[in-house]
Amino acid sequence: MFLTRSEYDRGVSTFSPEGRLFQVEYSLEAIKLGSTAVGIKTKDGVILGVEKRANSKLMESGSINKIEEIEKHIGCAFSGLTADARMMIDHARVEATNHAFNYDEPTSVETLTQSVCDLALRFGESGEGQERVMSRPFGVALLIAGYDERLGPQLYHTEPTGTFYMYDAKAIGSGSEGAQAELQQKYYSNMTMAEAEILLLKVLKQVMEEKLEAKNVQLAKVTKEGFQLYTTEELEKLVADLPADVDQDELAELS
Amino acid sequence: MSRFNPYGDSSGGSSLAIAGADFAILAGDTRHSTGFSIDSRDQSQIADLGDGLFLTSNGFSADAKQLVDDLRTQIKWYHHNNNDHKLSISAAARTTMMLLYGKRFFPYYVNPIMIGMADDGTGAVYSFDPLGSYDREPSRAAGHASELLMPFLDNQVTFANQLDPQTGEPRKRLDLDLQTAVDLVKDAFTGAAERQVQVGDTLEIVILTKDGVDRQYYDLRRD
Amino acid sequence: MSIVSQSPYVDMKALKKGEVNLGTSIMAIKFKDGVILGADSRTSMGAMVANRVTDKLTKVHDNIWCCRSGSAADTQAVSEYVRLYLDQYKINYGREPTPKTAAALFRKLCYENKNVLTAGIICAGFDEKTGGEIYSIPIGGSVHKQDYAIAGSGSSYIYGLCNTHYKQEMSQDEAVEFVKMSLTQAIRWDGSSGGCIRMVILTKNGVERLLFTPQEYQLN
Amino acid sequence: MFRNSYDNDTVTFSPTGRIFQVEYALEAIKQGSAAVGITSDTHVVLVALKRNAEELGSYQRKITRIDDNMGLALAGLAPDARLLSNHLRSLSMRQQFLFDRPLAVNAAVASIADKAQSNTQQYGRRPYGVGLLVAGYDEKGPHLFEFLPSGSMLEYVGSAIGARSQAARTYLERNFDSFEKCSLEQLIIHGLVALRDTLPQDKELTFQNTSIAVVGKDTKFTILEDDAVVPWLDKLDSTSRRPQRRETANTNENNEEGETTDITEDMVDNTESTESTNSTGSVTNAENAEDDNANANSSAEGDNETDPNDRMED
Amino acid sequence: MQHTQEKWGRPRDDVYGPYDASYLNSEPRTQTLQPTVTGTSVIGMKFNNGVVIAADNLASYGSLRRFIDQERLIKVGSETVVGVGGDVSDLQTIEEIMEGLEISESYDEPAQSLTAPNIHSYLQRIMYKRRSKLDPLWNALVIGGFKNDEPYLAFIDLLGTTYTAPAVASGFGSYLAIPILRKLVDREGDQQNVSKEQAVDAIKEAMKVLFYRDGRALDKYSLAILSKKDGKPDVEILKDVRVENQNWSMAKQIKGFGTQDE
Amino acid sequence: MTSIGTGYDLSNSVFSPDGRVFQVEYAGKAVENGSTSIGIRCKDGIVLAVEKITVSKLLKLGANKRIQTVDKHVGVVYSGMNPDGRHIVTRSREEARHWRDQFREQMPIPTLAANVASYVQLYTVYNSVRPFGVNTIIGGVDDEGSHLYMIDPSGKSWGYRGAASGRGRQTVNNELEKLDFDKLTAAEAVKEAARILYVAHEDNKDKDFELEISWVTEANGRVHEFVPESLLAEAKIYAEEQLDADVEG
Repeated sequence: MFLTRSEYDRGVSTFSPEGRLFQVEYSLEAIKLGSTAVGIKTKDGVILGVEKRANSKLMESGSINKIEEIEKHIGCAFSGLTADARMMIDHARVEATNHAFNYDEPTSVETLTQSVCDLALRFGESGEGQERVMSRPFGVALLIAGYDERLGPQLYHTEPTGTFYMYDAKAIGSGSEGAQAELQQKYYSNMTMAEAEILLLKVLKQVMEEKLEAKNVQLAKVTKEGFQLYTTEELEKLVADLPADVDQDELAELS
Repeated sequence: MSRFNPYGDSSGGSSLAIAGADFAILAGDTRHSTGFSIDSRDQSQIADLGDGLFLTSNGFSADAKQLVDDLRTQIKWYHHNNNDHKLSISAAARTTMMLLYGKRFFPYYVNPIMIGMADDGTGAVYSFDPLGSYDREPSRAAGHASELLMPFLDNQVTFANQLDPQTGEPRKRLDLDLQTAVDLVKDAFTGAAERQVQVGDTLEIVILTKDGVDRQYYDLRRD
Repeated sequence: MSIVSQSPYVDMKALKKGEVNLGTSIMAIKFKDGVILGADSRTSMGAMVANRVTDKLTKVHDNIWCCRSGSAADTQAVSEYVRLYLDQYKINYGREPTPKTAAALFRKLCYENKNVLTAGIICAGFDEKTGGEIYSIPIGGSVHKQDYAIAGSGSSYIYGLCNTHYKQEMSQDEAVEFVKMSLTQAIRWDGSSGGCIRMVILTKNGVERLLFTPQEYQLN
Repeated sequence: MFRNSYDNDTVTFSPTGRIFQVEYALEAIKQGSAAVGITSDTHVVLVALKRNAEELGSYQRKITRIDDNMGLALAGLAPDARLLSNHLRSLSMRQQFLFDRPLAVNAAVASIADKAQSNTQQYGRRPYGVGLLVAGYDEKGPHLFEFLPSGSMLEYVGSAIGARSQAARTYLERNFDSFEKCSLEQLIIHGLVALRDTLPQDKELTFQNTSIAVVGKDTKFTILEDDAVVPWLDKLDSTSRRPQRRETANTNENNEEGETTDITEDMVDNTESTESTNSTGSVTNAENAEDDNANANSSAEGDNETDPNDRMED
Repeated sequence: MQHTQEKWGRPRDDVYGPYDASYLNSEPRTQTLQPTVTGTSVIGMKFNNGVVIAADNLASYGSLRRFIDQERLIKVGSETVVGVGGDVSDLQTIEEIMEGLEISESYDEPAQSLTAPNIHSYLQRIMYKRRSKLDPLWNALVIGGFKNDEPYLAFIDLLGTTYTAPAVASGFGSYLAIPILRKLVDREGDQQNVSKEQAVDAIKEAMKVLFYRDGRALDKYSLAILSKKDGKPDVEILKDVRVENQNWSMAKQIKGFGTQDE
Repeated sequence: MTSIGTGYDLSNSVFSPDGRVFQVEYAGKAVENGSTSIGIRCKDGIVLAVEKITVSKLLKLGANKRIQTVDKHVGVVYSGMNPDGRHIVTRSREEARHWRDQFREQMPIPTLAANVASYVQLYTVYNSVRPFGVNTIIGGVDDEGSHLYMIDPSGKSWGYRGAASGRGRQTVNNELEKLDFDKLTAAEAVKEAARILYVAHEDNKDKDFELEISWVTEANGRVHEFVPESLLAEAKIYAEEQLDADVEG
């Protein structure tokens, strides 16, 4: 028999005596099984990076996609149940294009993030007047990076609970604990994009089991010019130029 | 059995808008009439939508009211969903178009004109047809006296098809100064009230500049 | 024109034209002990008399009756529905419906279906509390509570007559005489009214029917 | 195996007539950070404590505007609150649209309370996991309602929900007599003091974690966050301090050490009733009444088991 | 058991196809497509301390004066009167809607006040909604009451068109009564100089002219006088008011149609 | 209760072997601890009253009304789970409104009570819902006179001269039985209701409470409304005097 926390964890909408919804909390665990994704915000833009884990040598690593464009100025990285992420990204794309259609302006990043989160608790028959969209919570977390006129570059983290936070730098997925500690230590607010690229790769490198290579990471940035995935060439160059062991002093020197 | 006609001829008189380099003007008379009956002499037709946006919609006045109220609701939702950010005039114009086109097969029988200050600080006038086709224009008139007002604006604001007597070249549109524009509006309505029975009583002018909103009132013919 | 057109469906418009109409004189009055409903007995199809001994006085509940004018089919259907609803009312709620209840139901049916119905109804009933009530529900579906009501094509000719001669608190004999006199004049001047005069008297003693053939009422 | 439990759904009464799932949902409120509301005879103030997940992350919003005359603070599941807020927003617009008047506060709360009730009576539904303090102003004056997932709605002069809110309630109960005649400024300070009482010892109110909202006579519902909160925290600081707290407070990035002291001393002395001055507890009166100590105790030590109030919560 | 008898013994669906009832529903269900029993004009004007509204008691059936005791002024809440012209069956529907409104307003404790602008707004939404369903309530409405202690007077027609003015009238009244009323109150603000007595006299005069010239009018009417006494609304509805002081003296001078002198 | 814990009490639509529907009985428990409410049908109308325990002194005085209006002529008070009570009031209002739409008249109160009772009963026969945790007292005056009904969680509805529900029902019933309903006027009934609630409150003396009283009488035009402030104040004084007299006696 499986170990369960209590008898309150089977129904998706059953409260435990402490007032918790275990099914939602378990979905947070699903994310911790996912590959690591990191986002860093600078004053010029946001960088997203993910580790690509190929489970088999026969898999084409180029087909693994864990960063997606939502619209011109918004992209996102995700960790957890990848298939769930598709549903959320589809929803986000629809919301983003709808906003552009309805208001003749790009959607703000926060508005878009909120609309993604509105999907989150639409499982079970949770309440009157709510259409049930699915039967269990999403098992995926997103890092949404975007740029808009109002607030400039922004980075958001969404959880299956339907809450979201704005971040300067955030790591999710299996290596998130170590990565976040590293970010906390190394992040500073006036970082340049180049510095952020190095920090991000370094953080990934630390938490990845495999050796960091251009083919097992994916990077993207969102700047005033919009969302852009790094090409293989760019990645190769970045990885090659990555100092073997960058410590804090060196990082500071680079700036 | 005659079919019920859902449209009526109750309407405000006329309205007119002029966009300047750093201002926008929207003007309308306060006469509300049905056919040849004057219903009210004091019915303002300029709606303050908030966010520095003003709208008139000549045509069937019950539809006009509904359009304004729908817009207000839309703007509130926009604020709720966008962290209370101000709705820009271009976004408001698109919203208006959506509302109008959304009733493509049972249209609001109105010709709306909206003014506001554009993001780049210039005055903006957007005009719409009943189905939602819209454009940003230097000036526009609508309502009972639009046929009287529009040629006047073409002549005085846009200098349409005029040649410069000196050079023989087409006359360039000059950026009007605010006072000239206000004077033009007053002259335009004085003329309209002279020839169009549905126009008269009081002229209401809303002037938008970067400093805010100014409302002015002038008497028109009341017969 | 045939009433069945080419289309597989019944042509409602053609049917409506051939409709049997109660070009009619009907009335109801309040008197001291209750109410009296009265009607002529002619049913027409255009100029032709389709039925010369019609009964236009219809029971919808024990002590609530109505007079029907307009389309025979429409008014029969409407009064049958009201009868059904009043039966249900009594069974479901364990109480006797009042004439007001009946009028409300007539009103609801006539109002909500006004563009397909041609029905002018007078609803009258006896009620211990009020001593009897009369409601007129003309085409369109408004309700008008009255001391006496007249309706149908023949009624136009007797507005003045009734207005002049109606008194409140008449005895039964006076009241019967009033109804008979009024309907006689309506039948006299309206080509769409004719035949016998029927009456129903509703009092605390129950229902009493009267019938006057032309020989019995005609005074010339 | 047969499990003898009455607490798995909302359609089963326990033998004592209780519905456990609903009671558990009430617990969800306590998982959220605290929010406090207070009314005077002209205004309502909401103050709330925002949480962030980590240092590099932002703080979660706690206060939502419904319309110009109404807003709410939440504790518990934020998505549920969002659903209810959007319902209230459309209700408010509908009232404006149909009747050309603002929505009455009690009607608004009754509407969401009825929604909540229906979630407690049908199988497959989950009670809302959120408590709300709804603040509004209408024709009948200012109102503060507490909404609970059970469908309960009660109007208060002062109330607090969320984690360790008992401490705030204790403060409110001590001082509620004076609220009615308070100026808006005093009302906000009272709110902040009550909110501060819910904090564990190592925490302090900062401009980042504190939200303030006001609504009332001639005052549209307004939310103050971040920089706009700073002056209020300054005032709070000069009005009353938590003695034990000086050192820790200083480590905070918040610059409470401003030009604080004079302004509000005046305010307190002149306008507040003596009673409330006592209990808002000025540190400068070192030999102050027992009231003060009791107050400080109930609040300051909340993060461990020593706080009796916390366990007494309904 | 199939309780619906219509379903019994029908041609088999598998042979003849399902019954097509579309011809029954080919047009939207509507109520008043043309009015039958109707009321004529409603008129109203403001004075310095309130509003006067009048409507006669006639419900016409074409040119027939079918019912001569039809009340057409409805008091709604404690300080508003709605006057209704047009179809009487729809008038009764509006009456019911207003009663329903009063009841639902009493649900809340304490109840919000229900003022003329609130009722005006609500009725306008109803009228516009019905016209948009191509199923109008065939009426013209005059709403009188107060807004923040100031007199309030508004008009709505069957299309949802609405306006406020110091003098309003529907139907024949807009031609015959408005000129009389505008002598006192032409534009907003003029009511400041008009007393209650002047207003009542003007309305009575207008009702007289309407009786002279409107073939669907009656010489018996209801008159609502709404005023504020010490800040409290006072609503007085006078019933069975008669048209008085009619002038027919010129009839004596008229002989023949022009050439005749005896 | 022999069958408690054997599983027959976990579902709404299940009889226990000894023929009981436990879920309905449990719902009754929610009522027993509810605030005490009273209904009195007297000579010329009905009076409803409720004892509102002040659970917190932060509650706004005079707000949080517990007696509600259903239609002009009908009021309702309930004991037990208040949100459930509001649900029943909403349903009652729908019934009354529907009746008006249908018959253009006020709903007769016996019919209203019967229909609401049927609705309550429906919530005892499906396992997808639970019974209502309230006792509802419906009172009003219609064309046939004054009426007072009480509906329990099972959907049972009987007419009463005096009805009591909630925590203090035993005491209240004892006191009600002493009244002569045929002679009692509504104004007197208001005072008696206050007195009885004061008596019932004696068992619960440590807590403060607020008194709420409403009526429908022939004299006030058959409108359900709260009694005038002055009468309420008078009733409270009367109640206190009587209580003191009892103590002394």
